[in-house]
Parts: sequence; C-alpha cells; structure tokens
Amino acid sequence: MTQSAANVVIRFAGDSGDGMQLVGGQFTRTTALAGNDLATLPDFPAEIRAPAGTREGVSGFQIHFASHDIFTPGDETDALVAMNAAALVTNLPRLRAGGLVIVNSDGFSAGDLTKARLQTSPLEDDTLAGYRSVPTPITTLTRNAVEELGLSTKEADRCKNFFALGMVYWVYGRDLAPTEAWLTAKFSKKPVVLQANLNALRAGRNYAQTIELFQDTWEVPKADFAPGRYRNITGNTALAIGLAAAAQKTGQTLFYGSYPITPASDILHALAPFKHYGVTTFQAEDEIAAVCAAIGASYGGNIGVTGTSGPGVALKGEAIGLAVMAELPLVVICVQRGGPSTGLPTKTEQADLLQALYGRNGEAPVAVIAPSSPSDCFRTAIEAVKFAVEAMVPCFILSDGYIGNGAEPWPLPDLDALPDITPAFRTDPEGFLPYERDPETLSRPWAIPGTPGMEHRIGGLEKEDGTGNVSYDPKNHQHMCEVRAAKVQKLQRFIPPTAIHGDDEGVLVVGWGGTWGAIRSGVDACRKEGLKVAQIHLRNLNPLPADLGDILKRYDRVLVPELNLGQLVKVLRDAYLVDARSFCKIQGQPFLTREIADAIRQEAAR
Amino acid sequence: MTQSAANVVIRFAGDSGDGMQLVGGQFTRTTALAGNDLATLPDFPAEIRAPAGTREGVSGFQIHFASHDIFTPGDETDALVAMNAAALVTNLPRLRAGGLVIVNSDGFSAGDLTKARLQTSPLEDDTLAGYRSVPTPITTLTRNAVEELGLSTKEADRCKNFFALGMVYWVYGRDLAPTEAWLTAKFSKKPVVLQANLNALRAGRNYAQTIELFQDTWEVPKADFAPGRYRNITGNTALAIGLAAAAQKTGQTLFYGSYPITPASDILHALAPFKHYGVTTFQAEDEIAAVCAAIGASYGGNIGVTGTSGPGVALKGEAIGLAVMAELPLVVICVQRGGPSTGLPTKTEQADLLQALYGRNGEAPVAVIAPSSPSDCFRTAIEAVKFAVEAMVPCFILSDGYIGNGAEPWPLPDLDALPDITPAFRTDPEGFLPYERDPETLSRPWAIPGTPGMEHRIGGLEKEDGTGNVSYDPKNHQHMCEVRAAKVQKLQRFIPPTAIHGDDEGVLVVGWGGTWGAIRSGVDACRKEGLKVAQIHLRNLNPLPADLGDILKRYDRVLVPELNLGQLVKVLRDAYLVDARSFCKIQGQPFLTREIADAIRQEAAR
Amino acid sequence: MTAPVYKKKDFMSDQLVRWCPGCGDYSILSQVQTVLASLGRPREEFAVISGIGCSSRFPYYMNTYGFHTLHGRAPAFATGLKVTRPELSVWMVTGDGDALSIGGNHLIHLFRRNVDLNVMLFNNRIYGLTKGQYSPTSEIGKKTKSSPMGSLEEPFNPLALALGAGASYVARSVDVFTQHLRDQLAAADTHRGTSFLEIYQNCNIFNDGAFTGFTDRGVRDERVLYLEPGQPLVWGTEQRKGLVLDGLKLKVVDVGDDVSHVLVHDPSNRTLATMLVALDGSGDTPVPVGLFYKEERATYDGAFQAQVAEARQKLGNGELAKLIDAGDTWTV
Amino acid sequence: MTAPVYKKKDFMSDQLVRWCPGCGDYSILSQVQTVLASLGRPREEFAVISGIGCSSRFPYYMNTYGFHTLHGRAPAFATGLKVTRPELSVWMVTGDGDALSIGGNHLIHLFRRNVDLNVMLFNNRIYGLTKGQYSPTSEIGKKTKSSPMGSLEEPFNPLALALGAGASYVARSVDVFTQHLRDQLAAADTHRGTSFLEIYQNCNIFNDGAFTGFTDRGVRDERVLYLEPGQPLVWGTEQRKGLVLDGLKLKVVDVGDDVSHVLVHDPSNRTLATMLVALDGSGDTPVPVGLFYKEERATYDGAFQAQVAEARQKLGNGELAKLIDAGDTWTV
Ligand SMILES: Cc1ncc(C[n+]2csc(CCOP(=O)(O)OP(=O)(O)O)c2C)c(N)n1
Ligand SMILES: Cc1ncc(C[n+]2csc(CCOP(=O)(O)OP(=O)(O)O)c2C)c(N)n1
Ligand code: SF4
Ligand code: SF4
Ligand SMILES: [Mg+2]
Ligand SMILES: [Mg+2]
Repeated sequence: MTQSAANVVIRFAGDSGDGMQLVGGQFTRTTALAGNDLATLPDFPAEIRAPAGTREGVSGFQIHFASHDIFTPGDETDALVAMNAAALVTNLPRLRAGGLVIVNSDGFSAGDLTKARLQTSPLEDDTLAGYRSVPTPITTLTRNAVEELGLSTKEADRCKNFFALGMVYWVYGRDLAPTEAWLTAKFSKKPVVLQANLNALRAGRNYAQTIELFQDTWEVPKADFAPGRYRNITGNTALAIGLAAAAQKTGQTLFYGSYPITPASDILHALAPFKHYGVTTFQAEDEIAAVCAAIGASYGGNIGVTGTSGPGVALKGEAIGLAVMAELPLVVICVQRGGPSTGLPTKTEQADLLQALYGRNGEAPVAVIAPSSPSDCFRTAIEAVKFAVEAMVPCFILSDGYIGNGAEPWPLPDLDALPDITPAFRTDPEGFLPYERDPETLSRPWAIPGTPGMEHRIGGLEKEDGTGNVSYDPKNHQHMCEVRAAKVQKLQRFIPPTAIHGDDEGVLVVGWGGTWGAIRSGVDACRKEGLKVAQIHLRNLNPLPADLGDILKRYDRVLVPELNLGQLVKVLRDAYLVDARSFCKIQGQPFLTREIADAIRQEAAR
Repeated sequence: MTQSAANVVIRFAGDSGDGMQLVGGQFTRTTALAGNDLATLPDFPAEIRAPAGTREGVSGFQIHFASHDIFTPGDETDALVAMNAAALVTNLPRLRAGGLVIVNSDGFSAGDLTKARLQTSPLEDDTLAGYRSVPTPITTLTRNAVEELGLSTKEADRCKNFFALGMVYWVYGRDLAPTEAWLTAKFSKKPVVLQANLNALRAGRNYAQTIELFQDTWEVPKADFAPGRYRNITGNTALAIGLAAAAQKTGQTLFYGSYPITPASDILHALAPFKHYGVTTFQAEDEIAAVCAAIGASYGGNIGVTGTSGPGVALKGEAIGLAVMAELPLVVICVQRGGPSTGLPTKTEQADLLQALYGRNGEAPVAVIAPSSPSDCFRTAIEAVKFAVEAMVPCFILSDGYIGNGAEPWPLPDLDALPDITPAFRTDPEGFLPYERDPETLSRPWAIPGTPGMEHRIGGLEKEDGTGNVSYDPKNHQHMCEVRAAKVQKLQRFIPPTAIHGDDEGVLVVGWGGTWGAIRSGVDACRKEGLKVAQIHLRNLNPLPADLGDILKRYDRVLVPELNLGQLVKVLRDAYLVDARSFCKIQGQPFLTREIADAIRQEAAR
Repeated sequence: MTAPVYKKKDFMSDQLVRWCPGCGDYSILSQVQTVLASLGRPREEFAVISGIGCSSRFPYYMNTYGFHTLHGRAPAFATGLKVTRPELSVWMVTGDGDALSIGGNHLIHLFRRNVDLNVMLFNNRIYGLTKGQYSPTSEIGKKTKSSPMGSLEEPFNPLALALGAGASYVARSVDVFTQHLRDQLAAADTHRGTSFLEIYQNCNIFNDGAFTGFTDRGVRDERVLYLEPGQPLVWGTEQRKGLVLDGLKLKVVDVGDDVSHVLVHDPSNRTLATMLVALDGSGDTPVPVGLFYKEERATYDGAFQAQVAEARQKLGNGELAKLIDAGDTWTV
Repeated sequence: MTAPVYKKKDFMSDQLVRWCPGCGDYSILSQVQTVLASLGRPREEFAVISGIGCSSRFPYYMNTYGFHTLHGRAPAFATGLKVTRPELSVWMVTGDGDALSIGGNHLIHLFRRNVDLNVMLFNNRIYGLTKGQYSPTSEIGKKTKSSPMGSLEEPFNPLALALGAGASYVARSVDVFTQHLRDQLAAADTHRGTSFLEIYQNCNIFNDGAFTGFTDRGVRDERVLYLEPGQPLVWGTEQRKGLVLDGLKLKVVDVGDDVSHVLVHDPSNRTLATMLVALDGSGDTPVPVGLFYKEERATYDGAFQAQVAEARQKLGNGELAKLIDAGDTWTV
C-alpha cells in the first residue's frame, strides 16, 4: 500500500562507471518538479580513479526530499540502491534500521566479492538482516530489456542505472516523463542509445510494479514553496552565474584567471562558455600566474577574479598582498577541501579561514565572505565583486567542497533587486592623484591605462598617500597601514543587521559558511526538545557585522561548530573576549544534524 | 676638560660611498675593547642605490655605549658626524639639543646643496643654532694628510672617513691601536693605501687635539661586564653560527636552501663559507625551490633549513604544509621587514607572526620561536633545530631586520653547555612503521633512504597513523590533525618557566622578538619613576609557555607593544581571554625607549 | 659485496594500484619495476620522487623509498635529496602538467644544473587527475571543459624546451613500446647528469588515442623512427625512408638501395638534435623515439660535494670553538 | 586623428632616477624614452610592466602608465593586461634573475602563448638589487657572496631558452650600442607577438665589465657580428671574417674577396638561429647582436578576443535572465 512520509533520504551507490551521479541528478530533477524541498550530496571516490568493483571505486549520490523545509542531505538513509558488493558494504552503515535496500544481485560474483575485500557474499550471510532488502538481477534484466536493439553487452550494461532508477521511481510514485524528456533531448542524435535507456527505465519501473517486491510504496506530499520559478543548483554553478551577473551589473568584463584544482575546477568549467556574457577565462600555468593575470586585468579595468582551493591560496598569498598595496579590486575564491597539504582533496573542510585572514606577509587586510549554502553562492559572488570594486581591495569568497558540489532548489532571483555596483573610474585628469581617497569609503580612484592625461605608476613598495609616489616616510607607512585596514572595516556599511534564529537566551550557536543547514537542523531539533537555543550564521568574516559583539554578550553560552580545529572561535574570542566554545569536526565530512544537536545539549548541560 | 658620562650615543652619517658602516664598526670594536656595554644600529639607505650626495643616498651608523647595561642603540644622539649636507639635514632631527656635530664643511658645495634639496647652506643659515657644531674641511685636510703618498684625489678622498674617525676617537678618549692593527692586517698587501688611512686617522686625531675645537672631551667608564670573552655580533651572523653549532650537535650535515632577499641574504652569505663545518648551502631558483630542496634534504637525513623574509614566506606556505604532513624536520627563518607586499624592504617590522602561525592551507601547526636580540639568535637557531628534529616538524625562527643587522656584545657561550639534539633515526627494520609514534613526544621515526629493509612511501595525502598509508578514513583524519597539533604543543617540555622582570603587580608589558631591548629600557625608566611595571618577553610563540596564562591573570593591566597593527595581542586575547591592550608602531623603525615609557604611563593612568 | 639479485615483484609495493583500467601508466610502472630490479643495486638505494598528478602516484606502487611531493616541485625535492645524498639512485616521475605547467621553472633549472637524476615525464597531453583540462602539450584547438571553443596555446615541445634549457640527455619512448621503453630506462640510468626521458602515455579516459596515429601496430613501422647512435636515420618497411639534409632543413627521401647519402644519427650533435626534436609525424615526417642528445658534463651534485671536500681538505674539519671565537672579540 | 608628436622628455617622469651612477640602465632608459616618443602613439596607450630588481624600477622613470609588480611575475601581469586590453602597447622590463630565476616559468609560457608584448630583459649576469649574488646567467665559477668558492651552475643562454620555448621573436642588443639598441627597440615593437629583446647591461657595482670583452670600442668591430636579414654573416675589419657551414656546425673563415660562400642571415630559419645563439665570442667566434629569429603566428591576445567575438556573434550578447533561467528549473 502507499504510505505517506514527511521526508525521505535515498542514496544511489555504484561503481564510478555505473552512472550514479547521473541518475541521482535525474531523481533530483523529478523530485523538484514534484514540488518537494530537497538537498543533495554527491559523494565521489577520492582523487584517484580506483579499479571497477573496489571499495575505493564506489561513487554515491544522496538526496533528501520532504514536504517541509530541509537544510541537509540527511544523516541516515531510508533507502539504498547498491549496484555491486562494494557499494553495498560501504554504504550500508548509513542505512537506518529497517531501511530499504535495492541490490543488483548480478554485482556479487566471486570477482566482485574479492574486489570488495569480502569473504562471503552479503546476499548469503546475515549482512542484510534487519533491512528490507530487494535483491534484483538488474544487469540481466537490463540486458533483456534492450535485447531487441542488438547492442553489445558493454553498451547494454550502460543502461542498468536507468533500470534501477525506474524501480526507485515506482517506489516513490514518481513520474517518468521528465526523465524521458531529458533522455530524448540528450540522445536525439543516438536513437538506439535513447531507446535502450527508455526501455531500461520503463522495464525497471514495470518490473518493480508487476512483481510485488515492495510491501509499501511511498509518497511525500508537496512542500509549500513560495510560488515562483526554481532551479536546482550547485554552489560552483551559482558562483559562476553570480560572477556573470556582477559583470553585467558593473558593466565591465570579468576576467577569471585560474589553474585547475579539485574542488574548484568546475567554476572554471562553468565560466568558460560565458564569453558572450562578458566573462573571459584564462587557464594559467599555475596559481601564481592565475592571480597575477587577474590583477593585471583589474589594473586594466576588468573585474579580476581568481579561484582555487587551499593549496592554491597558499601560493597566491604574495600576489594578494600586492593587490592590497596597489589597491586594485580582486576577488579570490577558495573552495575549501581537506588539508593540510594535499590532504583529502575530494573531501570538504573549513580550515582556510585563518589563511584567508592572515596568510600573507605584513599587515595585508582583505575582505572575507563565506556563502552558507549552494544557492547563497550567487549573491555572495555579487557581494564580493561589490566589496572589491567599491573598496579597491581583494575580497575572499570562502566556499567549500560540500556546497560547491552540493545542490539545492534556488528561487530564481529578481534581477532588478540585485545591488548596484559602482566602480570609481576616474577619467578627469584635473587635479588627479592616484591615491586620493574618497573620504566616505577611503577608496582610491580606478584610473586605467588608456585614459589620457593620467599616466601614473603603481607597485608593491609603500607609497605616499595621495600622490602614490614611493615613500619610506615612517609616519606615512603607519598611516597607510591603518588606512588599508580602515578601508576594509568600512565595508560594514553593506552588512545587514545579524539575523538571530531562535531564542533570546540560552546557547547561541555561531557558525559560518557551508555548515548553515546542519546547524539550523540541529538547533531546531534541540528547540523542539524545549532547550533554549539560538543560531546566528556569519557570512561576513571580515569585516565582522557591527552588531556582533552585542549579540554575543547577550547569551551566557556561545558554541562555535566548525569543520576544522577551531578558527572562527579564535577570531571571536580575540575580538570580543567572550568565552566561545569550539565544537570541531575535521573528518572530510559535513556535520550531521545529530552531531550538532548533541553538542548543543552538552553545552546547555554544562 | 674631560667630562665623565654614563652613556653616549654617536651617529656617523655620510654618503653610501663614504664608508660610514666601516668606521662605525671600528668605533664599535674599539669601544668594546675599552670595556663599555654597547648596542649598534646600522641604517642603510632604502632598497635602491641613490646618486651620491642625495638624501636617499645617506648611510648611517649609530652606536650607544655606556658604563652600565644598555639595551638599545639609543633614542637621541649626543654626537653626529655628518660628511655632507644631505647627511646633516637627514640626521639632525635625532640629535639632542646642545649635541655635538662634526660636519665636513667640504660637503656643502652648491652641487651638494641641490642634491640635498636645500636652498641655503645649513652652515650659513641657522640650522645649526642650538648645537655645538664643529665645521671641519675634512676632505681638504685628508688630502693634505696623504699628499706625500701621491694618490689620486679619488683614492685620497676614500680615506676621509678615517680622518673623521680620528677626530671622534680624540673626543671620546679612544685608543687608536685597535684600528691601526685592523688597518695593518687588512691592507697588508696595499702598503700605500694602508699608510694613507693611517695618516688620515692620526691626522684627524691630531687635528682635533691641537686646534682647540672642542670645549670638552668625554670619557665613559668601563661597564662591569662578567669577566670572559666577548664578541660583537649581528643577529644574522649569530643565526648562521648557531645553525653550524646545531649541525655539529646533531652530528648531521645542515642544508641551507635559500633565495636571496633583503634582509635575509646575509645568512646565506655567512653560511656559504661554512662547508667544512658540516653546513652546505644551495642558492635556489626561487623561494619555493629553496624550501622544497630543504625538505628533500631533510628527507635524506640532513637538517633542512630555509631562510627568507616575509614575501618569501608567503611563497613557501604550501611546502611548509607538506613538511607538516610528511612530518619531516624543517627550520624556516623569516627575517621580517616592512610590508605588506614589497613594502619597505630595508626597514624592520614584526608583521609576519600571524603568517607564520596560520599562513598555510588546512590545519598545519608549526613551532614558532623569535630571538629577542642579535646574540640571542645563536641559541634560537639551536633551539629551532632541536624542536624540528625532535618533533619532526617545521619550526619558524622569526627574526627581523633590526636584530638581523644590529650588533651587540656576545659573551662567548660554553659549548659543552649547549643542549643536546637527538634525532630519532630508525635503522631497525624489525616491526618498523613509518608513522609509529613515540608515546612521549608523539614524534615519528626518521627513516632515511639508503636504510636496508625499511623502504616506504610518504607524501602530502592524509595518511593512516602508524602505517603511513594513504587514508581517507574520516576518524583517522581527525585523529591525525589532533596529533599533529598535540605534537607541537608537547614542545612546551623544553620551555623554561617564564622570567618576570619587575614588579608583581601593576602593568605587565608583554613583548616578543626584537623589541626586547627597547621594552626593557622603557620598563626600567617607568619603574625608576616609581610606577609598578613588569616585563615578560616571549621567545616561544608556538607553543606558548605553560605558565603564561597564570602570569597574565595576575596583573590588572596587560600591555602588548608590537611593530605591527597588533598580532601577538590577538593570540593572547584568544588563548587566555585577558583584556590585553595593544601598543602598535608600524613605521619601519624600532621602538624608542621614550615611546614604550609613554605607552606604559598611559596604560598605568587608565 | 655481490650485487643483489631481484625479481620484478621485489619492486612492487603492497598498495593497490589505482589508475583507470587501460591507463598507459600501468605499462610504464611494469617496465620500471623490471628495469630497476635488473640494475643489481640494493633496493634501499632507490628513491622515487614525484609531483602531483595521476602519473605522480607512481611512488606508492614501487617498493622503494618514495616521496609524493607537491604539484610541480619534484625537481626541487629531488635536487635537495640528491646533492645531499649523492650515493642514492634518484628517479623522478612527473606529468606534462606537473613538469611543464606549474613546474616548468624547476625543470629547466634542473636541466641546466645537471643534477644526476633520471627524469620520467609521462606525457599524455592532458591533465588527468583533475579530469581532463588541456595541458601545455595539448594541441592548439583542443576542446576540453576549460576550453569549450578549443585551446589557444601553442604547445611546448618538451624535448626542444629541454635542449634550449641545456639538458645533457634528451630521449623519448612510448608506454606501449615495452622493450624500447625498458632499453631507454636502462640507458638513461647510465648517464651521469639529468637524463630526461619523455614517455608518451595514453590517458584512455580524457585523451584516448592521442598517440595511436603512430603507435598502432598497423602504422607503427611506417611512422616511427628509432634513433640509433651511429646508424643512418631510416625507417619504414625495409627501412626505405630516410632523412637527408637539404640546406639547413631535414628532408624525407626514398632511400633506394644506396643508404650512404642518408644522415647518420649523432647524439652529440646539438644542431641535429634540434632538428630531430622538431619532427612530429606531420606530413611524411616520422616520429623519432630513442636518444636524441647526450653530452658529458659536470653534475651539480658532484661539483657540490667536491667543493665540500675541497673546503675540508684546505681548511680541515671546522671546529666550533674557532668559529665562535673569531671576528670582533675581546676579553674582560 | 593625427599622430601625436612627442619629445623624449614627454616620456620622462618626475621621479628622481635612483640607479648607481654609471649603471647601464641609464642608457637603456634613455633609448626607450627616445623610441617610444618616436612611435607616434598617444602616450596614455603605453603600459610598462616590470618585476622586481634594479632593472624593474624602470616604470617609475617613464611618464606612461606603469606597474612595478612582483619578483618574476611580470609576464603574468602583462598577459592579464594585454589579453583584456589588446589595444594597449605593453612593454615588459625584467632582469636576468627576475626573468630567468624566479620567473622562468612565466616567461617560457609567455613565449609559447605569443602574447603581443615587447619584452626587454636587462642581462647584467648578476643580482643587482640584492647586492651581488650570482644569477642564472653568471658564468660557472663566479665568486660572489653566496658562492665564495665559485658558482657551480651552467648558465642559461636566454636566447636558446626562448627558442626552445617557442618564442616567435628573438633578438639581442647592448646598453652601450645606443643606435643599435634604438633600432632593435623600434623593430621589436613592429612584431606581432612576444618580441624578446635581451639587452646586455653593465652593472658597474657588482659585475663591472661583464661585456667589455666585446663592447669596448677597441675590440667591438672585431668581436661583434651585427645580424642583418638577407646579408652575409660577416664582421671584423673590412668585414673580413665570415661564417660558413661545415656539416652541421658553424665555422669562422677569412672571407677573402669572395663573400658568396658565406652564410646569408635568414631570421626565419630556426636551425640557423639555434646555431647563432650558441655563439658566445669564445675562441674566434663573434658575439652576434640584432635579430636572430622571427616567425609570424597567431597571438594569444588576438585569438582570445577572436573567441569572444565569435561567441557573441554566434550566441548574441548573453542575457542574464536566460542564463539564470536554465538547467533544472521548475515553477511552483
Ligand atoms: C598547487 C596545486 N595546484 C593544482 C593542483 C591540481 N592538480 C593536481 S594534478 C594536476 C595536473 C595533472 O596533470 P599532469 O601533470 O599532466 O598529470 P596526469 O594526471 O595527466 O598524469 C593539477 C592541476 C594541485 N594538486 N596542487
Ligand atoms: C619573492 C621575492 N624574492 C626575492 C626578492 C629579492 N630580490 C629582489 S630583486 C632580486 C634579483 C635581482 O636580480 P635581477 O632580476 O637580475 O635584476 P637586477 O637587480 O640585476 O637588475 C631578488 C632576489 C624579492 N624582492 N621577492
Ligand atoms: S585519468 Fe587518464 S591518466 Fe589518469 S589514471 Fe585515468 S587513464 Fe590514467
Ligand atoms: S647595483 Fe648594478 S644594476 Fe643595480 S643600479 Fe647599481 S649598477 Fe645598476
Ligand atoms: Mg598529463
Ligand atoms: Mg641582473
């Protein structure tokens, strides 16, 4: 019979080659169209491509969808689709007791078992006891389904992910139409492949329906979304689109200089086709060239942007310092990953905050903003460009692998409501001084090569305020160091009052960046239990919001969950002398709702 | 008549070409031999070599000597030697009212005045009013003095610095012998040049003596030095010697990989001739290659050391992170200079502390030590090597341009009293695991290529504790991050109890690095006035001393003077939640005693 | 002591090899293991240093000392190791991106210094590990995720760059030419100085078939010129094709039955080497493999240690006491 | 609009020039100011980009737009500027340490990309600004503060490196050859692509007389070969000495009265260029100056802008609304 559920977590797991990300994406799309709120988490195998069938080669895609607002891809899964033995054993631990497992029983040959480092077959031993497992010869059934098309077995087997998807669609009462449409568009030029995938999809669905495999099918009612148009979007894509939007807002070409690195490469991939939107991209020979070229472009009047991950930022420090000194706009994107050093390149982490704030020689203050979710990357990109251009200063965007690759529904923004960005271009030579400051913003004019009568020289040596001439004058140096800091501090003018979610007493949970969703869920869970808890989530790490100090002092407990060994907590303790406690997880994985809730309970109980 | 003085500050100032550093060095030597305590400050022209006679081309050397302990080269000068117009006008501001000025009146031609950007001659206008000025045609007199030797005027004029030195020697009752001996040794192969300089020196002395130019001559009684052997030494030289000592203590070759940069180049220059002491040097193609080569040498069992200044550190961050991950010993020397960016390359600053602590991707903890005076660099070098080798971790040495170039008397150390350094080399293959930790130190064995039966692989990816195999296991990653931090923290075992100078209540002044002397003088000055003040000076910035927290809490006021915009103060406020106040100077110049004293008075008055 | 006897498996580590099935790296790994085992050197004396990239995972699979370092920096690590431990046999593994994109500067400095290393550059003309962006050896117009309209950059010719930088040993082989590859590896090891071996390697995931145009069994003999010192520059069925000099350019001719007018390969001739590295198989030209250039000159590590020895010999082993008690000293 | 008319002084900035008296940089600065004034381009269209070093102080003394950037990174800044502002005339100033030590990688990538810049490398074979350490162009055995027993490194030949990296324009001049230098600067400016001009420059403080062996008036005519496209490679009193080909090597001969057998200079011939850059004045060989090699090929900035134009032409000017409302969208 069909049961109703408020929310469901499904995980598709198979070999890297099995196309799990693809069907995950399709399920996401269909679910979105069905009107559920959702959050997704792709879980790629690490850096190295492992041989097929091994545990290291397993690729997973998790989706959490519900009839109410949700903020995470879910701690535990309700249903698991496992295409082979390795996929099953590596993902079973995340399946809740009594959860549903759809296993491809053709993926358990002796060879598969050895590759998965298993003595006995989980299908035979008691591995699956306590779960509702539905072993299905997916490979065989798929081959049958496409038989008439006369494909090679290799080609035929490529369709088995859609067979599995068909089964899942039936279990969750999903419409096949969106996927059929997508397939038809994608394979318009390959009718045979198209037909094969359609056959597999439908066969899976019918197979599940006809043979009464499942006690229950589930339906998750629509979430009440604000009416409007939505798009399922990843953080990296949202950043790219945000940058394009900023370029059009500013009326300047945006130049993106980058060197490929996981998990930031997709921003370059997303921007490369945006040439007709006023975005140009440059794949540099290394990170240093990437940032220097971006600064060169800013010097020429473009919006210079560079993107990378932690190791790349470590290389860009010197050049970022030059942009601080030359007072040129620059946006530096850091999609954080597991460190130190090469670390865990495909895993997420938040351990580059202090590097962004302090990772340069001398006193070199920069603005730092961190998006709090995939879709939040869009406005973060615009905000960062605004900060960089209007203060003539580098601005960091601290994203991370989790929101960079993770996706969520995004209500399409009203373009007219986007903030204006007004560069202080100077074209009037009359009384022009390259370092003459706007008393309001303390920012200097942007006088670009090609402008008649304003020829001047800039560089990395300390300069005299006003004239910009090289200066070793002691007092001027102190003055300039203070002005460069004050200029960034003045960006507070753009920061809205800090939003407080929850109670006005008890434990205040302060987070930043990609952990917003998990913290929100944890906070709400505790409040349901009656605990007094509040959440504030910082998007602006430098400057900090003007009202932050007062808010912190209002609560008797301050808890700071971070995916590092405690970085924001250092900044807060230093800035406000509040006894903020750190809750650290540094495992390459996002927070689970449960972990946040436990930490809050402990803090409340102290 | 001959007056007695407790302490005197003299400044030699002339054109870069005038050999002021040379005579300054000679005066220092003679003064040391005369038994005074002393501190010196060379003041080179900035980066660029300016044309002769210009203000930018002025080179100065200041020496402070006394009958009692002194800790700084002095705020104001009692006597100024000015070889030309530019030297006079740029240095007069530092001369105390009524101070003595010996001016080379031959350095004030029309041309000299224009180069010095002067309308009228300071010898004619009232510039020198209020000072005891002794205009002397030094150039002419020198030429006469060497006439019989038939030198070219160019050669003859090269001796005028010794004529000036001779005059000063007379005023301060100095013996010519040490300088005569030095000249004789130096010019043994150039008898004419030798004779010329001797003539000039003696002529200067006799001229001062015979023509009654000076109302008074001065004598400064001996300081009561602990008996023993002393050496006048700069910080950069002391570092170099300390590294050589550490190499011999460790019994391993020390490899210094570096790329020239002001003000760190002299360490490379000092080490290059130390090959027979077990020190090798490598001038790399850039800073990244320098640090990577040093790590490669450490991997091979050498003591890998790399040295640079702030901009170089900004480039080395990624590689330092690898050394953290690979757990190999590495010493990173940063001789801090004015920043950000290229900044003020020849000036001093303390703005790389946060970069040293946090300037890398991910959680990458390293040890940080800062010498507090030129001679303290010696033991700092040994301590840093000990930390690096015994914890298998990078250790920073944060020196600065002021102590790197500045000199002070150094009581030669008792070599047997130097700490032992014991590398954990492993040669027994039996049960060998590359990341097996010593439970005491948490350090791993140092198993170097060439050792039979212990072949293993290391790298920048996260590794499983024990085996060192690449590991993406979440719990292991957290464990390793914590272990790497704990390993550094455990170095506290080598840090002696923090010495408190002064009162046990009132204002506690906390400094670090090269500001020790100025802070000590300022603290003592205030205590003389009866203020309750104490000083502690941190050499260990990470880990911090175990007793620091308690000490800070004992005082109701904590003042942190730094040559930056406030960096140590952030660390202290975060670590101990004490309301430490920052006193910042960032002018490319060391603190003056007066500035510290004023800041203490204000803090006390709050 | 008698030279140790090893089997290939003695050089295989216990780690699971994690390249994509079908990757050219497998073959190279296998040849290297075979050759190292055959050199008769104690295993502990081998150190394999790599940067970052698929290719740079190499050390994990070798049962020798190994260091997987940083992207592009392997030459610097290897230099630091070799100059301080000259008795080791140091092998460097790098990729076209690792060596020529981010690492180009360290590589050319390695060449001019002539540190005694064996450098293996796995050239698959793509960034493999980061999932398929064009590399400095990708052809102009290459469409990748980062160059949807085609890349704009003239590729490097790694061998030409090496010659320009003053490399003392320049050679090339191919992942699937197993015997040739083994011979080239062994030969490279005998050279004193930096021996640079470019290895064409197929990335079957992101740049499949980049070299099939001349490596496929069918065409191989017609397209590949095997360079042999002292031998005429001929190739093709019955060695019918040959290279002759036409002014200062190379010309392809039909050898006929008189080979005497064909150029004879001389690896000591820089100019000839410069002309040969320019051949890329376009038109009727062949793709040369083997040793292009070899020159004997002082190694950096040798000279480095010689200076230390000279210093000790001239000045004796330095005594700390003397070092400290020097300069401006005095006694109180 | 008629071309503006400038005097040299229009290109002199108000900043005090701060090189050591006698430094070769003064002459170069003067020639550059003269040449730029003569090009008939609006002054505001010139941007001078430098790295760090004595030479790199250059922009401060030019009354144009100027950017004194980071040590070794000038090529990257210049590339970012030129590809986004192709209408500007961008001149890059660098030193032998700046360009070839820390900056080597950016330089070789600039060459292969062929960005339309004029690169001036001031080669004084020493690190001037840091007070006299040996540089990548210092001769082996050079004694400096950092190499008290003599440096061990084979120097780079900057022109050979450029050729190996695929540079499209390779030339050389000398600080004191003022007329020749002006001609070379003007010629370099006419090349579309990266024109690389090495300028031998005397550092009279730390490496005085590095080039006097062939620049001194006395010996100059005997030792310097002025390369002239289409002209025979002859030099010396009455042009008596000449270069002929002997196999694949260059040989110096006495021309006698028949110049016909002497090689004729052809800057389009890579092989000849490779042989000429190898001449260093040792033995009876001359030191060639002038244009060694020139090749016309697409510029990176040109191709870069062409792709943008093509995209706009194919896809129209992108509308934000369309960009946002794409992919997996739905309406509630
Ligand atoms: C500092 C830094 N920048 C970028 C990266 C990302 N990255 C890793 S390998 C690689 C290039 C790989 O290409 P190649 O060197 O040709 O090796 P292949 O994978 O093709 O064997 C890149 C860009 C990195 N690991 N570190
Ligand atoms: C990152 C960095 N490393 C090192 C330096 C120090 N430095 C400045 S210029 C220079 C080399 C100068 O030599 P060259 O490029 O030949 O220029 P020259 O002074 O001889 O004209 C060095 C090592 C620096 N400024 N920045
Ligand atoms: S991506 Fe290419 S190079 Fe990397 S392992 Fe796979 S096939 Fe080999
Ligand atoms: S040091 Fe040399 S290069 Fe630098 S300005 Fe002086 S003479 Fe010129
Ligand atoms: Mg590759
Ligand atoms: Mg130079």
